[in-house]
Amino acid sequence: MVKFLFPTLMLHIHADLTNYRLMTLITQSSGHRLMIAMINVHLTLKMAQWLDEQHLNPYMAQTPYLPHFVLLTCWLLPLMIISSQHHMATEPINRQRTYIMLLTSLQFFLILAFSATELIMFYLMFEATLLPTLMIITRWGNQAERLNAGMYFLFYTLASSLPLLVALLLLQNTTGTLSLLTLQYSNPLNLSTYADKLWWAGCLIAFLVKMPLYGAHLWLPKAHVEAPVAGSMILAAVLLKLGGYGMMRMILLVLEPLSKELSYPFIVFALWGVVMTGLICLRQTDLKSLIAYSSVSHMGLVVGGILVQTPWGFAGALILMIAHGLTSSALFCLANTNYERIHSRNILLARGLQMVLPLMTTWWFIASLANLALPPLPNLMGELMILTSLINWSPWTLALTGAGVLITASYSLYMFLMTQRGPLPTHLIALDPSHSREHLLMALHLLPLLLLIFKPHLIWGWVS
Amino acid sequence: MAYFVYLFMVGLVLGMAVVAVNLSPYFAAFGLVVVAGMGCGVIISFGGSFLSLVLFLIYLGGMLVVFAYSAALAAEPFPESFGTTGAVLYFMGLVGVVGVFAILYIEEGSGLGGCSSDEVMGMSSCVTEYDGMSQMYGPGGFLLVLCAWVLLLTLFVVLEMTRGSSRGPLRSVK
Amino acid sequence: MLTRLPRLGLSLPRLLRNHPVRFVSQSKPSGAAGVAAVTELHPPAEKSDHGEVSPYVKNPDYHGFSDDPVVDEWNMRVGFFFGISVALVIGGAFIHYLPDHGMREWARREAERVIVQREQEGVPLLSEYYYDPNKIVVPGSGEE
Amino acid sequence: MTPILFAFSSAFTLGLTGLVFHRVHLLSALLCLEGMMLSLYIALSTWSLGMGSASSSALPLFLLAISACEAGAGLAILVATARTHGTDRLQSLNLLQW
Amino acid sequence: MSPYILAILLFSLGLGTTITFSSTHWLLAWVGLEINTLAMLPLMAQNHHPRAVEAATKYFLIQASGAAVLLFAGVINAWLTGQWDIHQAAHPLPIAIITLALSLKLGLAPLHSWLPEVFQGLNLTTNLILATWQKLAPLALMLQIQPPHSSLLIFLGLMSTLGGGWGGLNQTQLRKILAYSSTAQLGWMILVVQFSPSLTTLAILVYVVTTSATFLTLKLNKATNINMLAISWAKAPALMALTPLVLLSLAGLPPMTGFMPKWLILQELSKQGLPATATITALTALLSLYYYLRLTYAMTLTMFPNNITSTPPWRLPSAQLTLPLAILALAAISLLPLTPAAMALVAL
Repeated sequence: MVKFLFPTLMLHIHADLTNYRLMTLITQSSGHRLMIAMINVHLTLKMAQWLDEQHLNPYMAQTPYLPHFVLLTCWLLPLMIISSQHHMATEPINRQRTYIMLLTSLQFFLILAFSATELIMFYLMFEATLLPTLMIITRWGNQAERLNAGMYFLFYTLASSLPLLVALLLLQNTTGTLSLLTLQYSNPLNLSTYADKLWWAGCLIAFLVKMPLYGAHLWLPKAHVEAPVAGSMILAAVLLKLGGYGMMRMILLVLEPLSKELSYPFIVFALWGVVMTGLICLRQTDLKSLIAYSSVSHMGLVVGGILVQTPWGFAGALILMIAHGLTSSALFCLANTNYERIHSRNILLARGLQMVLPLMTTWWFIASLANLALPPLPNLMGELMILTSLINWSPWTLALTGAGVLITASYSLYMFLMTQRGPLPTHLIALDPSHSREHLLMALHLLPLLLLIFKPHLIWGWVS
Repeated sequence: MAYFVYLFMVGLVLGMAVVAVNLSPYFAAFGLVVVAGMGCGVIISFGGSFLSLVLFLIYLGGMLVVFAYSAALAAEPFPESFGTTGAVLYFMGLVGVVGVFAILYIEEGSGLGGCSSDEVMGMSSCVTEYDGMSQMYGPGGFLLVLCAWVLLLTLFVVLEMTRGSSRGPLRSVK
Repeated sequence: MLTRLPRLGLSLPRLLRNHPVRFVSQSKPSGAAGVAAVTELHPPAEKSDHGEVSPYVKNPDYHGFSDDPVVDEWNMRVGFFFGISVALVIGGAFIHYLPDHGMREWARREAERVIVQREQEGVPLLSEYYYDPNKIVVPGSGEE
Repeated sequence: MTPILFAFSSAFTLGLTGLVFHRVHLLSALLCLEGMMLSLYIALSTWSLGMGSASSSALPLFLLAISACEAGAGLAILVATARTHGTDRLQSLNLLQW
Repeated sequence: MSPYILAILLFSLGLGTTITFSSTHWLLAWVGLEINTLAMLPLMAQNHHPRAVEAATKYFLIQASGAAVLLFAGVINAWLTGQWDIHQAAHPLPIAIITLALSLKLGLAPLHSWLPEVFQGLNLTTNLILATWQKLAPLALMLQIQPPHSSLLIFLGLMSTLGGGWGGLNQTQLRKILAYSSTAQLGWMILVVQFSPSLTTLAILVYVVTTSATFLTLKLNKATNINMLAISWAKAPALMALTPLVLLSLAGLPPMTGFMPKWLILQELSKQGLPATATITALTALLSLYYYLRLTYAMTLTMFPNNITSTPPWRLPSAQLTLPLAILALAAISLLPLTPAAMALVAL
């Protein structure tokens, strides 16, 4: 574990001490990060091979499905730095340093959150990620509405997660431990009263809001729209997954006896949200908002997959989370390339870009197809497994999920066609061509997604 | 004898009610004089001759001079007195509430208080009182020094609060 | 939510009306209002507002990393080297040639071996019990 | 409840009532405070006399000294308020509400 | 103010609190509180500004009547039980009166409405003393009494966290906001005082550290309302990068020190079988968080346009002492990992 924590901490020092002569600070730190990611790949595989107690200590550990999230985090953070390059280029060097330190501390907290085996430790780090994210949104966002978005983000998350803290403390009183390693050997809880049901909800709602579940999702489009590109990327790619990860942990270990009936309304809500947010996407004109709502829609499927609690549901949720992490992050980067050229998020103002940025259209094409889950891509694997387990749960879900898949395809194609195809509006003639940096960024997002087609069991978790 | 004690106690409460009805400060000061006098009587009836002497001398002799002075500071052309109906009603209300509580809560035949009225007049309590006064200079010396320090502190506090020649003399603006 | 219903009532006639496909004024622009229309032709000179000068003017091979051409070039190389060559190519090859990721092949071999063994012994492939019931020590029902 | 306990309790409570519901003069508020201290003095004296406790019979004197200090500080505040606000009316003490 | 008088006043301030700390007799505790109040008055009114004098007047009336009620309860207790000992006060009626009197002195809701007004009239240094040192003596008494039933303290605590949060929502005056924040924080301490006094001690320690850092930051900026915070970037840029962390530590957000007492208090409450109280308290902390967040927005997270004359102050060396601020700010941000040590420190 220290293998990535220590280099991450070193990056703080790195960012502070570097005087940049030949390489910009940003490239150096992203190179540093890629090295961390490589260490992580190495360690991930090692963990998966020798999953034994050697690598567990009382507070931090890696579990079969954990390394994927840490890997995703470590992979995306350098990409965030690369993508912010244009955004940060005009800032003085000290602010660039602050920014990189902020992202570094975010990575630090995220790694700790994903690798905590003590639930309170997990909670602490879950909350600790709020702070850097809040600062990324409200300090480095662009519009004045970012302040409001930061409030929404912080208050939705905190209002739902403070009951979680109390619920965890209650659990500690009952079982005497919050360590995930020993909790699985404790006696099953006798949950029968009304208060126990509230406790169950308290344990889960924090993650459901973080995911976000439809109904508690209003903070997400605001935060996505107002955040700078790095904030949107990390939100969509990793922070939402923190909710899914937490749900998997909680529901498997402690919530088992009650989950069978109590999760019905949440599954229904999640699937309803898939359809509703998809419909919202169909009539969005704001590019980032569209991608944000599409995240809500995909996360609804993930919630459904986790809450039915079958191995296939879990595996599907895991696959979909990883694949969606890469896809939505890529889409936000693409939206940002548009934004840097046109200075607007509006789709109506940025149409027909295939004429001016033909190579970028390829990336748009791949990303849109990944978003709509085209067959060989891991997105499809995840969706199929979730859909299958949901049909197994109740065949009627097919109506919602089927409609959801159809609508997802429609808005993904709508987004692609609106932005790329058609005649070029006449006000868009003096655009910069796409930079190598942006191509690198898109390649680093989408090539892993494509490579995963060939070795999908890397992200399959339990099912092999 | 016991009737006097009850009379003192009733006077104590009535005097305090006068203080509480928020008339002009002169009346409140007058009420306070009544309370102090009645308090002296109550303490004497419990056998505390020295304590009541202290109360009489220090309170009536020292404190109320200062209050009279300050009442002059707060002088007003149309002082609120018992002539106003509101004050009378307020006074009656307060006294009435206290009376109701007295009827409800004072137990029958409980005597005066801490000990029976026969013992009150006895010699023992007087002895303890003078013992206590002399203990003040012995074991209670720390408290005595502390009180002296507080008095000194108050001197500085008063000086600091009222300091400043530039802000004019003591005055009252109408 | 309910407060929005009246607004819907106001906008309903508009929604039902059969309006043209594009929301663009077809009339000739008249005065200042017409200039602001979306599809109006802006001269390219106006495009370079926001205080930005295209870096391609100075450096035609601009990669998007830095204004200085040398730094720009180096950064591009470093980025591509670490990102593509090291992480994706070497990392991908490393993962691909790792023996038995997740011990799946081993598990498969073990499972087949067990199946063959059970078939030879004639016992059903899957036992009803997860643990062997003979090995479970049940505390006696009687005295201590 | 014995009569003396009731007497000084009700005297104290009356003083507190006067202080709490006071809306006119700062000086009257100070007098109410003084009345409260006075009833506490009586309570302390009668307690120590009634208990026959020698060591606590000097306590009323300390109480009186400290309450005199308090009254002195209160009067100083009265003077300071009269200087800054021009009156001792409590209604004029409204600068801090915004 | 003459330095000698200042020394005497500060000494008496310390003396009063110390006497209250070390006394076992109600009268002596009362004497300590009175000395505290007396010594505080000239410090509050030191520049004889009408607002300062008014604040001193209000403070005096509130503190003197609170102390009188406290002593009255002590006398009643003596009459009823024959005891003057603080630890052995056993009768429920005097204990309830004492609790209310102390909460008046501390500024707990619903007896808190004097606190914002008094804060508003003072300068930030005096406010700092008022918000930290002056809370210690009443809180020490609060720690020593054993309340007969828990509902009064829980009511006071919940009302304080709620009222402290609610009152600050619509404020633009920093001093009033900090007064409401003080009420809210004290509510947390009062909630747990009957279950675990050592947690109350821990909470007041952390509160003193975080709120001192906040006051010193504001003092460095010479800011008394939110608008004046807008130019703080130009005065101390590095400090302003840390300030949101300090403020959110005051709010009790997890990775900072301020989370430590909240976490332990919630744990204690849930251990005592009060999960609903714990949840409500935790959620009322969000109200306070809102105004801390607003301060953060005004100070750090937005860059206000500055005119040319207001931009250079950060180049000038500050005449104020910044070392205490640096230490306190660091302590306010980063002491969470030392939770076990802090618990050992305050274990009673």
